[in-house]
Amino acid sequence: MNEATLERGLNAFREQVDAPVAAFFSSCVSCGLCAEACLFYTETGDPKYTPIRKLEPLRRVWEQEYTLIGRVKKVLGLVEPVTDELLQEWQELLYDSCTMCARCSLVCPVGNDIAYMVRKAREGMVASGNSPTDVQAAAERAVRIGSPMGVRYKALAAQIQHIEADTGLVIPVDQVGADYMPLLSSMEVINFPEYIESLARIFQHAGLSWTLCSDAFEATNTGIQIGSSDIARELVQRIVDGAERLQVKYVIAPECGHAYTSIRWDGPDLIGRRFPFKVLHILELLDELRVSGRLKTEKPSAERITFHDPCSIGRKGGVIDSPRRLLGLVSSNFVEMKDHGTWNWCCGGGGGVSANTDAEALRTRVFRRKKDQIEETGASKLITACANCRLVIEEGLEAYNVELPMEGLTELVAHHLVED
Amino acid sequence: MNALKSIPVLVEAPATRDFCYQNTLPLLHEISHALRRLQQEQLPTTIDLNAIPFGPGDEQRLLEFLGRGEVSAHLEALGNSSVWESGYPGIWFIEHRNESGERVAFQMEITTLPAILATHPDDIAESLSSLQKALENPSLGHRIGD
Amino acid sequence: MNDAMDFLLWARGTAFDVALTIFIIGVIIRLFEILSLGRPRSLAEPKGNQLLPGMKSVISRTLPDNGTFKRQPLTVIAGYLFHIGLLISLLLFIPHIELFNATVGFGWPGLPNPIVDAATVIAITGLLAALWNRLTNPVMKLLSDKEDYLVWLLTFLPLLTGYLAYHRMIEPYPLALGLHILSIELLLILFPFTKLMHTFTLFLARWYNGAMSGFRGVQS
Amino acid sequence: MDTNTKTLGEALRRNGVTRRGFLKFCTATASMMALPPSMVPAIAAALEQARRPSVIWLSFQECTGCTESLSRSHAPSLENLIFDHISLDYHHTLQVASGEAAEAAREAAMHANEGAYLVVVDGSIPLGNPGYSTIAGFSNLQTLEETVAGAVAVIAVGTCASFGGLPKAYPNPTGAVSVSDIVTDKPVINVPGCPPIPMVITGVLAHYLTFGTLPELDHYGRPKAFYGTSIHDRCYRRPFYDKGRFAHTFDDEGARKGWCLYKLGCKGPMTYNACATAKWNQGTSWPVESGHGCIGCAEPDFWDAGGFYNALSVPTGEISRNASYAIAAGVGVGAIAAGINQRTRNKAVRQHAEVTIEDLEKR
Repeated sequence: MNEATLERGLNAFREQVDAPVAAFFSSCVSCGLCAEACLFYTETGDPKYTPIRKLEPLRRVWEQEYTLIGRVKKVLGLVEPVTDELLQEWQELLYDSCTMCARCSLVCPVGNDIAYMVRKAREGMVASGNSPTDVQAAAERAVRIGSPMGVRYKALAAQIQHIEADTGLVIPVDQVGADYMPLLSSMEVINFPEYIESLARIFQHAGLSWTLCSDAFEATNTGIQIGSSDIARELVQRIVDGAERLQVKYVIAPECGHAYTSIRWDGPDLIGRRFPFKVLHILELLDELRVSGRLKTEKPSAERITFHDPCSIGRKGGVIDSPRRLLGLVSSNFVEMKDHGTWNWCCGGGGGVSANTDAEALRTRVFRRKKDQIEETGASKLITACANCRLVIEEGLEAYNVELPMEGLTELVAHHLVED
Repeated sequence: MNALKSIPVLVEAPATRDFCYQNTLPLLHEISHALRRLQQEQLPTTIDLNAIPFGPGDEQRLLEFLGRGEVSAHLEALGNSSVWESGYPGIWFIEHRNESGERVAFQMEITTLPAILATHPDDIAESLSSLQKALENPSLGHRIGD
Repeated sequence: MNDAMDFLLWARGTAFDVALTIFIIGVIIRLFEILSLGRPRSLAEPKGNQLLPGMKSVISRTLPDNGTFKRQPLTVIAGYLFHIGLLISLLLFIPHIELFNATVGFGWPGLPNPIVDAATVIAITGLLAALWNRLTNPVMKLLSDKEDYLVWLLTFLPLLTGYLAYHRMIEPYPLALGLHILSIELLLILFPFTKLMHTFTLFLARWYNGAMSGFRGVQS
Repeated sequence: MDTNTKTLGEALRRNGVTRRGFLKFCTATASMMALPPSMVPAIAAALEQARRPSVIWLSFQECTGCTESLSRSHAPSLENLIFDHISLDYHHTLQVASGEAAEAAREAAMHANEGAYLVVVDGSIPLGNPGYSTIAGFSNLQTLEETVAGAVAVIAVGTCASFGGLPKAYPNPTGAVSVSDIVTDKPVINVPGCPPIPMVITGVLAHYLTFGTLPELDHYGRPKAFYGTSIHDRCYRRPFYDKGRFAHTFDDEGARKGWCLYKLGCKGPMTYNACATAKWNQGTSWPVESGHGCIGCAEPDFWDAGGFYNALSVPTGEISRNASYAIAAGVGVGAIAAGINQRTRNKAVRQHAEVTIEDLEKR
């Protein structure tokens, strides 16, 4: 059996350095502007949270292993090595205080994609045994049980039964040859079953053939969050196997940020081949249905609502216009937050932070920015498209004693459907 | 070799009165400041024109610009010298030449009367005594210093 | 008696040759080091093009976003003052253009000296402001290591000596000019091995960032 | 010897010079010394009391161009008045005496004016082999050291005497050095130029004659009155430089219009001399006005300063050739560096041990 060691960590760092990483580190002039884009700095004022600084271990490996001058300096003893102590100290910076929201990647004047490098740095942290124990446990549950929250298919089946009984909708499972295979996040199974109901309602309304997959319903990927491609690959493989078994044309990512990243962008690279199916986010699918006229909705409501862009879907996933067009379909009083779309501020719980109890106090502290942003809009309801954002925001608002109902965009659309 | 011939060995003064690139314009401004000083504080100014980096034609343009006024004086001492007031009263030119006609100094004085024209008090005293001697003995002639 | 002239001749001759050679070899090594590491092609289905957004980012990152500007106006303004002043005085001063002409075989029109002089003052002011910022801004203070200060000095010296030489504030002039040239040679020699490399690599960095975003259909 | 005790004022009056004539003389002297007109009264007062000094002129490794320059002012002039008033006791180009008589005149002057005479030197002094240049059987070094011993000051006229000049140019076969390399215990005034402007030579003598002191000198021992400003700063073409208007060849439009000659190698910006105002040939013109850039002849090592026609900012080496070698070398070494990097990473990829949930936690 393997063991997490410093040497394995260093080797992982070495593996992760590619041309963009080398170009990024070569270009940084320590201007510190990335700090101004980072929730964890702006809300605490502590310079240790400056994004580029979180990459010091990776930077050292790059400098010492991949530059001539670094190698010379290393021989002369002029550089500081990457040690166990350094990695232990940096665990907080790379996990507790970074949601990989990539806002810093957007402001860097020299163009450094810092979030890209944080994701890579986490590979080395995992391999050297410096990842948060809570996230480790979630990964263990994901691999052993099938879901980071320990949800088995039995639980989902029970929810399906409930919904079918309550609403008379049909939720197909394991139907070979269906067109669409939606994925869920365990949070939706446990906390927000209305999402499943909404899915059923929309698919029925649009007259599409769809199916859930009993051994590949979980969309979340703890491997991506903790930063291990090996674990991420195993989890993606399950979905690909399930989709191929059911021969679906489309796999639909749920309202979950990193799930979209893992299946849409990282998936093919993780398993080393292209998918025989297409991957769409549920909002992309809904927008396509809207365009093709298959969504018939009632008159837009006048309730003042605002929308929180999940980082992985918006800034990092390019799903920015679809939700707005859908919001226009159902609301005549939609207000944007001051910084929205590409420039949205993270809820503070992405990138595994919400699963990490070490980060809880800090996460609540930095949530203030999101809270202020929401309050500024004066909206009476907050819409989002990520179950994780939704949970984090609900907890955050509660901590700040703000009462504000929330809803997923898919549910909102489902509620506005009219049957003729 | 045609190209070589076309190189002007001496850059000819442009025919225009364009002061823009040369040192004449700033000099004229300096002169006008000096004139104001003379008017308001009775302070004369002397400018050594040899120390001004004139380009080709600059001096000519300056002289043409200022013109000649109503006073000219001729001086014979260690060669000829000319003193004249420009067209702008109070601006004087003093040009000293040596015995062989080479210019040894060229100055501009912004003053009521150039110092060199005024008679020195010692010369007046000597003049008086010489005149008296001459009156006593008219055959002695009239020149000082002889 | 002739030390200053000997020094200038050395700076313009041997020292310049050595510095330029180290600079060129060093920069090429650095670029090879970076590019040799490659970037795996993604197997995911692209949502957008890479080339155009990449190019766009190369240009658009020159402008700060509104939020950053409001939060750190000094960093942004000092950066602009310095970079614009430097580019003008480096690339549009006639003696410099003549040097490029002799090195690369072509030149371009320059600017009148008073403008270049003003640009130099702006660049120097920008650099001093940047240093003050680096010493007082808590984020920059924490981020900065010896190299950051070295790079600052290496950039500051040519501007300062150039200014002093142009205004004859060091005597004799050959010493002033020699010091100016020597300070540039120092800069050239250390350029490939310090953050000064960002002059070249930022184009790579911006392109990668823009291209990776463009691939996912996001504007960067 | 009578003239030695007479002041200039007395001498002038004896020659029938009037007060206006004297004032004119003082004005011309101020102009020649590049002093402001406000100095004229002080000059007049000083000249009244000035006494005639003895001057010994030594010529070493030189081309006689400096003497030629000085004697260009051949017509009776104010310069002549000054030379009338100094006692040029030894100058082997100009003096009538020759051979032993000439050397005797030098020794007599040195003896009679011990501690008070001026030594003017043109030419450099060879140290490589004393035989390269001798006068009356003595090496230049011997003559110089012996003559300077009793002098009050030395005026090094011309670039050879001031800085070594052409003889010292690479590879300096005679081991030529400047006067100030040898004379370190006496004031040395350098009047460089190849040749120096005649007015500058006489201006320095006039200063010593007038005030009995040495003029204020710059870093290179040159009188600041003449060498205080660069050719560039006093050049009438300077506005073209500032506006970026240049001649690119000697026969283009810019050359015809009299634009700046910087790009044709003008050394004006680094050359300190009075050419732009004193001009040459009785104020007729000067090199830049005639269409040729300054070659920097009043500066040390001007022969070796990178070519007369190369712009000042251009390095002296063969940059393009060196750059192409450097590029070739860079590609070579860069390829090796790239290979090392790829090997390092490939090795890391090969050594990758799969991360499983069993080994997430460090044990």
